[in-house]
Amino acid sequence: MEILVAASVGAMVACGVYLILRARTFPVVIGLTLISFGVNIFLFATGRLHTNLPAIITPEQTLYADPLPQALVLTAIVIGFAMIAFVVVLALRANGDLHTDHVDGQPDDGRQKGGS
Amino acid sequence: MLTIAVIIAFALITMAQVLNLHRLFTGPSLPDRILALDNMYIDAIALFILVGIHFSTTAYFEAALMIAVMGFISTVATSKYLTRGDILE
Amino acid sequence: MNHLVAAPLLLPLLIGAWLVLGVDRPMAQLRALSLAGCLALTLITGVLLFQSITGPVQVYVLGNWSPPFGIVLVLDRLSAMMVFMTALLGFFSLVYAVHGTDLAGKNFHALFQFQLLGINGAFLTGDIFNLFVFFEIMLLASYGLMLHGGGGPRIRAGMHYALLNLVGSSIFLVGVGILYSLLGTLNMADLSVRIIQAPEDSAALIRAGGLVLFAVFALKAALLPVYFWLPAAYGSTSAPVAALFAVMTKVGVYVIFRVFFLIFGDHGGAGANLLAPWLLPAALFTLAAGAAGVLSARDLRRITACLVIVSVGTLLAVAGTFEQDTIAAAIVYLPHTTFMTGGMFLVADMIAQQRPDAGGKLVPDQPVQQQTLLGLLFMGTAVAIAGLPPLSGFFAKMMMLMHVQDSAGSVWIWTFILFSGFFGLIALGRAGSIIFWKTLPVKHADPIKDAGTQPDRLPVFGPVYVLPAAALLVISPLLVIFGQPMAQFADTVAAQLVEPVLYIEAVLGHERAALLFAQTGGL
Amino acid sequence: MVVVEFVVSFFLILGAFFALTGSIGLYRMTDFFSRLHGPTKSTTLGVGGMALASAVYFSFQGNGISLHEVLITLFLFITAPVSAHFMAKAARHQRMHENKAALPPGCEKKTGPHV
Amino acid sequence: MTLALIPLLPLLGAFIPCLFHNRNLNAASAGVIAGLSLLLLLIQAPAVFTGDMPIYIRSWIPAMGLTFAFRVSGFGFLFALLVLGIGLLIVVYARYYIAKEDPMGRFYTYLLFFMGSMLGIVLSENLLLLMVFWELTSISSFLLIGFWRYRADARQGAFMALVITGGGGFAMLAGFLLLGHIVGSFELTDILASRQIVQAHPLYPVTLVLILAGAFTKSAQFPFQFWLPHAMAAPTPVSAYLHSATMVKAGVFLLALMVPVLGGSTLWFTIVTAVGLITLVFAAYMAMFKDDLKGLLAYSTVSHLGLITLLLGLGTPLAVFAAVFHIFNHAAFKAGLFLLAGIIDHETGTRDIQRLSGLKKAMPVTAFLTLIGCGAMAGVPLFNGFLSKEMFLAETLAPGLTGAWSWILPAGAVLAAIFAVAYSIRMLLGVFWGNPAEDLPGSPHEPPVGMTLSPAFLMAVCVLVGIFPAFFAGPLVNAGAEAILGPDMPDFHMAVWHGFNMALVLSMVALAGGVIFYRQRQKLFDIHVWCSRNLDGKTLFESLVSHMIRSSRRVTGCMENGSFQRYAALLIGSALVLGASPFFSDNAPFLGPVPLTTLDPVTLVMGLILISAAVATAVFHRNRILSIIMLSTVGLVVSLAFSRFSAPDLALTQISVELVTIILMMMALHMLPRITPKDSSSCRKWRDIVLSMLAGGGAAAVMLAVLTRPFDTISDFFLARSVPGGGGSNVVNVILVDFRGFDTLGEITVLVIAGLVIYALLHNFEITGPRTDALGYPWSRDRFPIILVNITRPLLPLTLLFSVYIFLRGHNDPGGGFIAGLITATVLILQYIASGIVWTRPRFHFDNHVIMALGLILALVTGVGSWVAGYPFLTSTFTYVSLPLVGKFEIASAMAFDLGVYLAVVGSVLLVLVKLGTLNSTDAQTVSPTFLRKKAIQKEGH
Amino acid sequence: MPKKPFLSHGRWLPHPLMTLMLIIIWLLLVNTLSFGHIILGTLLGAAIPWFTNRFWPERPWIARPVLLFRFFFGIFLRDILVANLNVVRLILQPDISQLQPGFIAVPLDITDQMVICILASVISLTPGTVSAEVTLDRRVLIVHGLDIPDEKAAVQAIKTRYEVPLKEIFSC
Ligand code: NA
Ligand code: NA
Repeated sequence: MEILVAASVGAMVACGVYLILRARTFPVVIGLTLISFGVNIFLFATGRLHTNLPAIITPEQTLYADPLPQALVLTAIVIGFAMIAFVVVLALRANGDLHTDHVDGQPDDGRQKGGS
Repeated sequence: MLTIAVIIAFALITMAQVLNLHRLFTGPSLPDRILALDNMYIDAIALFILVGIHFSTTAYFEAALMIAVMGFISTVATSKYLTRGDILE
Repeated sequence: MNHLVAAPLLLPLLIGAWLVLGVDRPMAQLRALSLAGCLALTLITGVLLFQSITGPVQVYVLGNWSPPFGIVLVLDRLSAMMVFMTALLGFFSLVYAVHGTDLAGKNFHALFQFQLLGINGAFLTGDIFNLFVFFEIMLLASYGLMLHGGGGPRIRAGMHYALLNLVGSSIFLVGVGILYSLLGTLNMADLSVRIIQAPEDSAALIRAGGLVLFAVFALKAALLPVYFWLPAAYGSTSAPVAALFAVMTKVGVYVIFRVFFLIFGDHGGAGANLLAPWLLPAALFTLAAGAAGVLSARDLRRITACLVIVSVGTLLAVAGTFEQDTIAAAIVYLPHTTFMTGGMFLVADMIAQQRPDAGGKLVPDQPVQQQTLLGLLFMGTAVAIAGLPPLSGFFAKMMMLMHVQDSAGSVWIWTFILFSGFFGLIALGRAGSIIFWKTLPVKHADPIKDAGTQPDRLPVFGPVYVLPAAALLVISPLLVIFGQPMAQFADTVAAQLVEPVLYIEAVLGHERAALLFAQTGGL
Repeated sequence: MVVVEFVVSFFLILGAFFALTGSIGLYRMTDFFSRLHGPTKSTTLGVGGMALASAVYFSFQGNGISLHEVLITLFLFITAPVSAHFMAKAARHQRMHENKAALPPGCEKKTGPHV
Repeated sequence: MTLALIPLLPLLGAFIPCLFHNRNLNAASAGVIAGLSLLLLLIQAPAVFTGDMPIYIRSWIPAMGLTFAFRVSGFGFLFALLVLGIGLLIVVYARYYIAKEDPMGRFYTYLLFFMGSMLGIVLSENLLLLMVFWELTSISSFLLIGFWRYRADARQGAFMALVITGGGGFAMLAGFLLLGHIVGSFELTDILASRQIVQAHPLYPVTLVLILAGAFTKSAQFPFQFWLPHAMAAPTPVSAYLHSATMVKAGVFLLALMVPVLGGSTLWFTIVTAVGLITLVFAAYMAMFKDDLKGLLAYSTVSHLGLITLLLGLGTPLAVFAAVFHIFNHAAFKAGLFLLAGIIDHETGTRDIQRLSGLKKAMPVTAFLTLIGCGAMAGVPLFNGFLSKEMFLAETLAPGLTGAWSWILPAGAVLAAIFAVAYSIRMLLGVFWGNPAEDLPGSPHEPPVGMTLSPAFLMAVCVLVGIFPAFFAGPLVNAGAEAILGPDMPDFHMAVWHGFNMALVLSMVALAGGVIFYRQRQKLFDIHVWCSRNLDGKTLFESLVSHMIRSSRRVTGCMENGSFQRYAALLIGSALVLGASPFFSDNAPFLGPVPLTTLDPVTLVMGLILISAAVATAVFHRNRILSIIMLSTVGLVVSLAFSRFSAPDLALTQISVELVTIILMMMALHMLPRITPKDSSSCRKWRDIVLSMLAGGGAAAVMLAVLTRPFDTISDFFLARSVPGGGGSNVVNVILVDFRGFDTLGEITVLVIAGLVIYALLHNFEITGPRTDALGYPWSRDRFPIILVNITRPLLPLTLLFSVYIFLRGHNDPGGGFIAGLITATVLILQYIASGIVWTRPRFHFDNHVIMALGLILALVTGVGSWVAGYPFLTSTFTYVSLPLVGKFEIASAMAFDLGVYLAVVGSVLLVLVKLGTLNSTDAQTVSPTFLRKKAIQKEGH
Repeated sequence: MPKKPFLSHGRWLPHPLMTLMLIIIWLLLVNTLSFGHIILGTLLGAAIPWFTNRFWPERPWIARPVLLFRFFFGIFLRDILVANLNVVRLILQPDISQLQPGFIAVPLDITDQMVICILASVISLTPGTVSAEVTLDRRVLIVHGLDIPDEKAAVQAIKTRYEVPLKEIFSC
């Protein structure tokens, strides 16, 4: 199980990073979302993986999943949502003002020589 | 008996999800993919239900209900994106 | 419990929410509310600073859940100093902003208050995840303020700033996750105790978690190689915002201080002296890069932005020696550099406003309207920043050089600091000479051709307009005159920082802190 | 109890089978509109049936009657046709029907597909 | 205190002349201040001449060894006297010199500022304090040189002076700090007594070099000599004051001051002597070719400074004595000469020796005074310059250097002396003798008396000292030298005639040689032009500065190339490197001891779906809508994963957030390009793939390492206290609204801020989407399909009920204010989607700003409410209430807090989405909401 | 002369049917029949429709509830079950190329939009048909059939089996 979760986190992070490194705002936003999914799972799993132990106190249950990372992830999801909403709109605004959706606000890719 | 039934159901739904994924990846059209995703959402309800029965807990009922109530919104929004472009107009 | 400790957070939050509520009220009301809030914040943080100097480390247990379970706010001398600095700088920036900056877009005042909330939260919180939350508040508000007023360059720079910091936020969560997964707690004091008891085989992971966090803090503090967002962002945003932002990189610095002294300090454990091999080189290269930026900048705002980088490099290079006296020197430097770079942003803006064609660019233009006034402000601030006497920069620099003398790498620190000062001197001297001396003949308004257009085009600043920059500048001689109290204060700040037992004792009580005593062999 | 277990098991497997059939339809059919049928009908019914199975199951867990799973079925039945309708609309907007099936006579005089 | 007032009076009073608009008042106020200061200095004279050294010490910043301490040593007294005496003369002179158009008040302000700084240097007892004043002179001289700001040469000269002397100052600061560190004190008294300690210290060479660098730059010693001639762009009184009499002497002052502690070593001797010698000869040589009077004087000054430096380098008591004497003499004659040059310039409009000629008829007094000055400069007997110069020549003959190099000092000295004679003659004859020049800009005549007064006084000093040295200069110079030399003070009697000796011979040789050189000057000029084309220091400096700027621009531009892709790669790379670094030196096994749990097939398949959907998101990224669809698949599976691993709240949250995110993204995508163009080269792509693999691999590895390690957490506390302490059985929710409610408060603040920021970003922003869809078909005309309209309307109450349910049960079961808020917001948004903004907005006419602000305030007020009970912010409370028929139910303050969360979420999500929706919708945008409401109500009526 | 609605609506109870439904749903949601929840459910059932009244100005009313009941259980549920088995057969049959899918245009007699929607939904949920489009003039419902050998018969089946009863139930 742990390997699968780790691999999933890795896949999300890897694909997210790849998208972040694209030259246009939209893939970057998608990449950020993907990364935040991965990171949320990561953070969640720091409380370890528990099957059928939801942290809802009942008389029958004695063991519970770690509720703290869950609370943290909840906060992180919300904050991540706010941030993604912001960048999406920023990307929109940039596209309107700069007439390009290049992350550097440069319509041509003539400057690519610096990086590639 | 129930345990086996749940396992079988799990297996069937999982197979369904795999087929959904296949359609999601192969398309070929966007409506096909939207349809596949929509179906994945509905099958996810089945998974929540099965998890609930399997572990004998009602903790996942809300998640299942949530998809049933709201899952179609993303399908609607995507379809409207395709037909009108402007989702909220 | 002293509720005043929570006030630096609750007050801006309340004022901010109130401003959102009154979003359609007349601007005058919003301004009054915002200014009043800032003023009150300044007074409150002043009282807190006084309390921190005279009293013990204060802990505010939010929700009455005793640490390490609940979230705590911790007011020690460093955090008290930082919140006070923030309030003061914020107040003056706001006074400047109410002259029209706030009209350029929507929601300026609310965002400003939330910005203060975020910064203060980062300074006061004693919980590493809560720190994340406040980072996000601070960042999101800063995106808003940075983009306030819009325009191509601002959007372009803001895009980079925002995107990089979003990546940073994810990395932050990974770091927090690693620490939590191995140490099982989020309270920073508790982390510092638990790290001592951490098993041997987790040491590398814990260290990795700490270093990942460092990458994020380095991003906020603008260290090489992750500072590149800063010059464009600070150089293109509105002046009062840039002035306020002068304290934002210091949040990064503060957090590096806090986390890497408290949790990864030298009191043993798996993460001991974690930053030792990294901080100094990073800081020195930052310093060099910042100095190169200062020299290569083509306008005054950008020079100032690069000076912010220089100041971060300097601070961390000096602090990178991890000794009490050098930290003390860095802490003397901290307010100086924050206020002066902040002030310089305002001065640069006033100058740019009075230059019809060139703005802040370093090319000749007609003389500014208020030569003497702006010249004096510019020169004073420049002298302070370049580290020339008789203003604070000189003394702070002297003190830092003096105290790093016996530390490893002191030769490098000296060389880099002195040369960066030299570069600053060249750049600022050149800038001043071009702006104030190398002037073009005044274009006399042609009464027929430019009837009605020419005369009121360039603003003439009244006393209130000039007040923020002047007041910030006045802080510099005050820091000099009261150099000894300042130095003594800085020393006690550094003492608290380097020897975090008092902090831990205040948060966790004597028993838990005793673990630390045991580890370090008693104090 | 055995009866309950049997009923639950039966409905679960049957529901799951229907759901799978829906996906098979999605997988097998050759054009979009034909694919639409499986998910809209079979899957909806199948999952709705499983929800009912769950209701039965939890009603016999000793905590009293549990019928709230019925709501899942209810909402599914309300929303599934809307989704299907919309996807079909989108597909028709993309002229996906033009090669596959002849337009019904009633539509011929209309211009384009967005009748 | 009076002692401290000597420098402080001019410093603090500097602004006073600026206050007047009357030129006489400007000058008078400056004069009074300088005079007062001089008076205070003279009060110290008796003590100084009796060998005492008054000291004033006040503590300032003991933490760094900085005291506010002044001393009046004999040497300091001599210097202070020069500063104040010549300063007063300059004040008088400048009153006539500075033109009406120039801001005289400012001139005097700068002058006093400089005067105070200079006095500070010579009177400081604390080395750090000295440093303060040292740098102040750099600043004040920058201002004075650039006084005529409209002149390019003034600006350049000022800048160059600032950079060179300021830069030198940084070096000296370093040197001082080292010195203080070695000695353990910054008090001069302590330092001067620590010669052995200092010179034995391994840091001595570094210290010495750094301090010398400071001194040499200030005194324009080779190779820093070039700034001084360009500083001559300053008004002449400034040149006279700063660049001959005082500031440039600060360097030699410091050298002299340091002789007792740093001097006497071979290193000192080698460096200082060599630099002095080179400067002496080179500058004297250069002076011969300067056509500009001030240029000539400037090089001459450099040369004389070299002479003094050379003497101090020799370091013998007599040499030091000669140095002190020459400081005094040079100040007198050179300041006078500058002032005379200023008069010439002022009256004729030019300082060009080539153009000037035969002025002695028109300006006899000036000519006479110049004669004296040139005599002194050339070292002609009976003028003061002769005396010190002869002592100098004598010292060069003293056995300082031995062996093959012994000839070089006297040879250099004589050569320089010859040059000096030559340029002195040239200055005198070239200007005053010969045929009167005719094409001068001005008509030459004697200047106002006030202007002549100052040079006349100085020339009188030259003559008087030249003839009666022991009487007029003896005590002063003795006191000065004794202050440096202490017990080594030579028993030397100043007199014009010391008998016929080698020095006298050399003096004579120099005089004769100078005359010959002057006669043959044309040949020399030719040679000079031929060989010195590229020797211009200014060009070198400027090219150096511009080279520095250019290369830093290159470096900066290279690193900071404005490419986000690079910055992001650097950030991620840095995090990777940092995160990976601990493992290289770690021997512990990477994975921990906790065994892996078994994997079931369903989870495996779902995991594989997740991974492949993630990969598909990246693979299909160029087709953006497709990428969104894949992303939402990932989101769905993530939510399933949360439920699989016992986190129902997270599953719920994930689904609802996912939904809103997708809507938001598609709304934005409508106004963005649909396809991402191919931007990256394949090389770049592979780099990115490698980096992302490393990042993903790193995350996965750490995850695995973490999951296999044992764990001990504070969470047991939450589980134990949730019901009794927090009043809720859903521990996650209790953490959110109670244990860590502050996080949640911050979280909703983030949402509110996002709302504000987005609203601000979209304010006054217009953008239109494409006219056709991706396949080129025109958009469907069915804006609001009836199926959707009619299903969503009855769905609204149902879903609101659902959200109420989710809200109310949150404390005990999965749910809570946040999710409920999202559901509410989403179903409201669904109304907008289905029926349009025009229809919907009037039906939900609350200002979303207000909703979210109210939410925030409610949460805040709930938190503050606990103050009333004397508890800290956010302390929760709950109670069970029993009502008849209804039964027992719980009322918790956390509910109010959660309601705040709910409102904040609803408000911010609606604010954002609706604002985004109105962007592209012209009818909704142009029409006011009130109008829309009316219109909608009308419609309803039909 | 409008017929009397099944449940009359007033100012305080704008949608009594909805109120009833909300109460039922609430009790289903909370899974209890406790008195407290009945009260709470009633409160919510009354408050929410009142609150959202402006969003749902149309007042659908059921003319013949009994017919509705019969339609729902007699036709609708039965068709769903049967149709699904049919669809399963169609989907799983080895040779799907025998299918004759196609569109049919169902001319509508119903004018009430809500009822059109219900019709469309019913069609979608029942035998091999999915309602794909309502024309802009709301006169024709375009339906896709999975296997339609005879278009006319299919149209007729839909009209008689669903449209007519619905028209009666809602009396429009
Ligand atoms: Na729109
Ligand atoms: Na259907």
